[in-house]
Amino acid sequence: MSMFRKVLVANRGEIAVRIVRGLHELRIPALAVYSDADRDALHVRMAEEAAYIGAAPSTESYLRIDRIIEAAHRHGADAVHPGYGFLSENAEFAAACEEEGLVFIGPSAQSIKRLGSKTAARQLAKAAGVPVVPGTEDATREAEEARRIAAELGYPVLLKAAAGGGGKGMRRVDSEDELESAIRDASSEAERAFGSGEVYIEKLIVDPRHIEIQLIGDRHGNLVHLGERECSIQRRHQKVIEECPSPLSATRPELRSAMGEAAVAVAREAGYFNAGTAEFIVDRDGKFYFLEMNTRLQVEHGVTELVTGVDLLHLQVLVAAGGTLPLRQTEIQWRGAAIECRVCAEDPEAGFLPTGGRVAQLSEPGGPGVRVDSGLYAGFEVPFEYDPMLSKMMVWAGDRATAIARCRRALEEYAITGVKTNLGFLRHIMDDPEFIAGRLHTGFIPGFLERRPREAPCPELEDMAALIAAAHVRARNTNGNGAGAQRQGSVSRWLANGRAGVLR
Amino acid sequence: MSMFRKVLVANRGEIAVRIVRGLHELRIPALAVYSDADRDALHVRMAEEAAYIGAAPSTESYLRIDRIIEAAHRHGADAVHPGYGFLSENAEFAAACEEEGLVFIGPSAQSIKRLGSKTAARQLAKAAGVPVVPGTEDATREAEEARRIAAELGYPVLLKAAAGGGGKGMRRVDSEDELESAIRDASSEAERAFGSGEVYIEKLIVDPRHIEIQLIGDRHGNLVHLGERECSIQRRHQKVIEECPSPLSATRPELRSAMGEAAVAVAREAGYFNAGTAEFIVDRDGKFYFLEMNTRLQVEHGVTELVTGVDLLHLQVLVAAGGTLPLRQTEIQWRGAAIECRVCAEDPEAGFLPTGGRVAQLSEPGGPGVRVDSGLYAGFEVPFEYDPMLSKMMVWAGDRATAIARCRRALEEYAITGVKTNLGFLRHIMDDPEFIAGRLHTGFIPGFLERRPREAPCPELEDMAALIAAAHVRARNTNGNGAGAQRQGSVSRWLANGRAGVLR
Amino acid sequence: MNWRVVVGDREIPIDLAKLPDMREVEPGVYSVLQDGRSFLFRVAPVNGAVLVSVAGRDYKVVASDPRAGGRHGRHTLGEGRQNIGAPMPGKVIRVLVAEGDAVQHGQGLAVVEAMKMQNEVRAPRDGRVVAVKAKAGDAVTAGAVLLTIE
Amino acid sequence: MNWRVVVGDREIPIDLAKLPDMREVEPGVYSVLQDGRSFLFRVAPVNGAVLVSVAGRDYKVVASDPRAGGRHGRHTLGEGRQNIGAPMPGKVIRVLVAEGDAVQHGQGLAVVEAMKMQNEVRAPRDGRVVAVKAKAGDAVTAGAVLLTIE
Repeated sequence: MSMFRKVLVANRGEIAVRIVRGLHELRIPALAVYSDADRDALHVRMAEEAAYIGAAPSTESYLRIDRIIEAAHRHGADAVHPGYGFLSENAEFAAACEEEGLVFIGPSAQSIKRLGSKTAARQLAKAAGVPVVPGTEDATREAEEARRIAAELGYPVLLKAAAGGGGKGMRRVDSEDELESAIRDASSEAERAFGSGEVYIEKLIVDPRHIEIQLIGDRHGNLVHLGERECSIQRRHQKVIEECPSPLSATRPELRSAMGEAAVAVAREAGYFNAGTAEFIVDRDGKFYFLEMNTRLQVEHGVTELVTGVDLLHLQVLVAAGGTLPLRQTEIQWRGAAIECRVCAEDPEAGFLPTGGRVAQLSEPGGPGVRVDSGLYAGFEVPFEYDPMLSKMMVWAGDRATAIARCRRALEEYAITGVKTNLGFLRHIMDDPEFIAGRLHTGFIPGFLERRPREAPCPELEDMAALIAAAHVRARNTNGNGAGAQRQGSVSRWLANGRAGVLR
Repeated sequence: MSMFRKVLVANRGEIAVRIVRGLHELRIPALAVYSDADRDALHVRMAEEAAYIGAAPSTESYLRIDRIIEAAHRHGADAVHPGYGFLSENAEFAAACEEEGLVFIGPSAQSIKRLGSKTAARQLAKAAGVPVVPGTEDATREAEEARRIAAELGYPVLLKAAAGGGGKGMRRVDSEDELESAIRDASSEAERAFGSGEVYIEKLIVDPRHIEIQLIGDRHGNLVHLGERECSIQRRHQKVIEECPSPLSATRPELRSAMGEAAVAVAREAGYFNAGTAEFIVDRDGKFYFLEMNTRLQVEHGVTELVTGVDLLHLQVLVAAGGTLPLRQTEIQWRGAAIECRVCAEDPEAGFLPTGGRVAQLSEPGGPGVRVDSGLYAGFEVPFEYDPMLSKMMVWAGDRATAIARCRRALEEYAITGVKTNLGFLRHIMDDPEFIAGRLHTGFIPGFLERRPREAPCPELEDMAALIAAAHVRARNTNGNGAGAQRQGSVSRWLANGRAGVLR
Repeated sequence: MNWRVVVGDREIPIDLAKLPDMREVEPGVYSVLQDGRSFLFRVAPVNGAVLVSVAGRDYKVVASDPRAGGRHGRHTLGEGRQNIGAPMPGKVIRVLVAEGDAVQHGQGLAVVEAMKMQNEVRAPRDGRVVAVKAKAGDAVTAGAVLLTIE
Repeated sequence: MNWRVVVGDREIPIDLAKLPDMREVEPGVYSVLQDGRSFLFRVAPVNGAVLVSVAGRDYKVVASDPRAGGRHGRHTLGEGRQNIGAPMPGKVIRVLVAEGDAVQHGQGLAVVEAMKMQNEVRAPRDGRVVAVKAKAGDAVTAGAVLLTIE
């Protein structure tokens, strides 16, 4: 049963915790790695072993291939799980692991390389007969050529930086008049951001859904898909709420197998094994277009686990060890509905700007149908060097309406003080009629921010808050503690003594 | 959608929390009730409203029908959920609710009465053609008659107090020689315990499994079963680990529908609606015998929810409001395996004696496949007036072996200090070969206590524990706090200051 | 003895001799029962005030002990000198102005980076830079003074 | 300055100048990294000592500060007088003996009830009751002295 002697977890935060848990369930000891910012982190405490790999900036720790491989050797690990982000889609890292006799729990370095650039992935998809967004494959510099292509595609079109990501170097062009200056702007922005001003042209899909397909395959050519995830709700080009199944499946049940087969075709073309995700956009008519392949375990893999009952992490380890995939496509079943909320240290009222601070109080939700994958604890100091995601709260229920009600309930239970988070924002989305109706697209959040009702002031709560605050401050002062010190029962004790004296 | 205006939760602890959560998911406000011992309890904080109902002993609070009904009226509640224990199977309470215009979320008072005594339930089962343990229906006093009956049944036989429960007045009799004195002993013990010395004779089923069937029905005659739960692992005649499905289902898949149909037949005979559980014992040959019907939501209902995907609490509320059961027998599907551990304030090394105290630190498990229904928080003082169960930790996985591995992982994460619990005991069971093989019967725990390996001493951990303890005590003393006061980071601060000074 | 308590912009008179049924059930967590209703308040310190969270709402409250002589008095800001703080914990990437510079409302003063995102700190009004307290490369906490304008 | 630390029956010499990489990550919770291995210790007070939990094991530890003059010295029990404590928090239902009674090893001394279960407190050895400190109806905490034998 023990597939590996020891596995190094080359990540931090909630995903490192999730990987350690999965390894423990497989009875495999875990080796955590940590930077200066993470000495006190949960993943370090939960793993059997821990190795220090450098200073807080990820370039000096979680991105240091040499130190991670050195730690693996020093501790006698024989495999590495990269999680997501950091080195997870770095072909050089995967290759280095293989060369050093460490099993990389993910696809081959070659697959990562083949799927690494969007352009290469797009060519693979075309070779596999999978639809892609119409557009140019090569960078366009000549204005004349650009005009011809754009006219062929039909406006609106989208300009994209060839080397890009994160929305930089992107421009929407609605008519030929705007084209030339837009190319100039996009190109110079791309030049500044990525050192390359190459720009290509795509048909713009208006208000698309972002839907992706989860895949897993083994080294023996077996490959299955686990259905779709709806990931349209995004801010700053990052997902914030994901679902399985997509609400679109209710009206277009044929999409799952069509997209699933397309995703498997692309993966097969790339000789893919382990877990991966094919990202698509879907237009208003239900036509889908392949975008790219993410060659790692996705942040939002949990909603697929909840609905299919398949543990993706267990399977990743199994197939990395050379095992045969224990399930066939026909055995995979989808039950009920799952929703994930990414809980982030950010301020939705201030453009989703990252916040920080120390967690003063923490209370995470529980009970039926709730899964929390979290790196939090009371006293946790949010490091400003990394992604602001603190935890993932997932719910499952028999249908989507109940899942939304449960998600709302669980968000109400979730309490984090000391750090500003997006919990309230997430809760308000659960009340939004558009969200409840499942009318989702990548422009959902800007629309939601405009239409969401203002919260009515509540003078009664304000008055009570004033009273509680005064009692709290008085009790803290009376006990001779500073504002920061918190000792249990101080007000209760004070009430039992001081107040009793006043009232009797 | 809102089936009730407000629901009074006539219970405390984890089940009150679970009911409040379910109500919130249905968008129904919850009214908690509390005794003097529970002012600070979680269910009081989580409910929209709370009513004080008396002193700590349950006879003065949670068993006071008058106060509970008065609280419901005062707060404008229109329904009552009784949970389990306390008044949940009290026909008088159900009738009082009905008379006072409150919907009792459970079966009718009449059903409760008809199923309330084991003897009456046994007669109902016989009328429905369901097998019961062979034995007398009437109390046996004449030695001659007893000898004849016992000979007919075949030894060993079991003597049971007619009014009894909890093992009092019970005697195993292996041969005719022992019969007369055993009747005398059992009868006088029953007389002392229950005020009635009536004893009846049953065929003794040696090392049976305790397996039960979950039912739910509506007021319109629809009635389905949700399969079985294995509840053989008991101490002090109380369940401590439950599973769905029973490991027996692997070798005898026909049992589920056979027992399910039997349970439905008994319930139909009693005109039953709402959630209920038919308890059976199953002998070594796989023959099953009906024992009794529990006319309430069971402690262990969660494992059935995890495997069937059905939310029993939601359905209870729906059918109580007159709704039609939204599922047919053929639509119910079982997926994977779930295990529940009852986490109790008790000392397994001292005969499972209840313990107590204040929870100093609390860390509950999370991540994939873990559900915790808990009434705990850091600082919780275990009241000695009530049941010692603190929380229920449930896990789900695709198969039983993985569920056991996950259960072990989650138990390792579960930390409660300040109160002695059975967490370590539960964890050791997960390593037991008999448990892993699924060879369960009601005598499991005595056998386990004998065979379980002694833990080898670990001097290295002992040395480290000594060091940590000394550093902890020194830091607390240096900070001028007593042993009880705990402030974050004291040792860390002390290390940063004092120790740094020593070392440099 | 009445406390001076300011919630947002509103001053609320408080009489601490009249408290509801309230219990500090966990450190800084208060269960309040009032008129049969149950409320859970969480109190956490925030820059010389406390943030009170209840029912999904947050209130920033400045509570001044009458005996302490108004230590937490109302802030006086906006007229004369004004400190410009970091909007989040992070690293100062660039300071865009120098002491003595005249600045206009909305003008960029410094760039702070956190979690891979750069954010420009802008002038809240017209004025002149009288002090620069941060330099490129500094790690700063939220609210740390970067510079002062007047 | 060596501390006197007793774990169970074993006295362990401790040098607090030589500590491993340890961090109090939460109150009373220590993350220790030693030789590349990670340990999590939890420390909670228990009757004049501390209970240290690690890897599913519990150690009762009495740690005496050398400067404090051995306040937490080793218990001396078992020879002369012996206090009989309540085995759990609960209510005293009956006291079965009176002052001056001779008692035998295993004899019932009192009955304590908690959570609906009655438990008999038995004599740990032969002796004589010299003091009865509890009466029926008393609420007692775990370890509270019920009576003394010698």
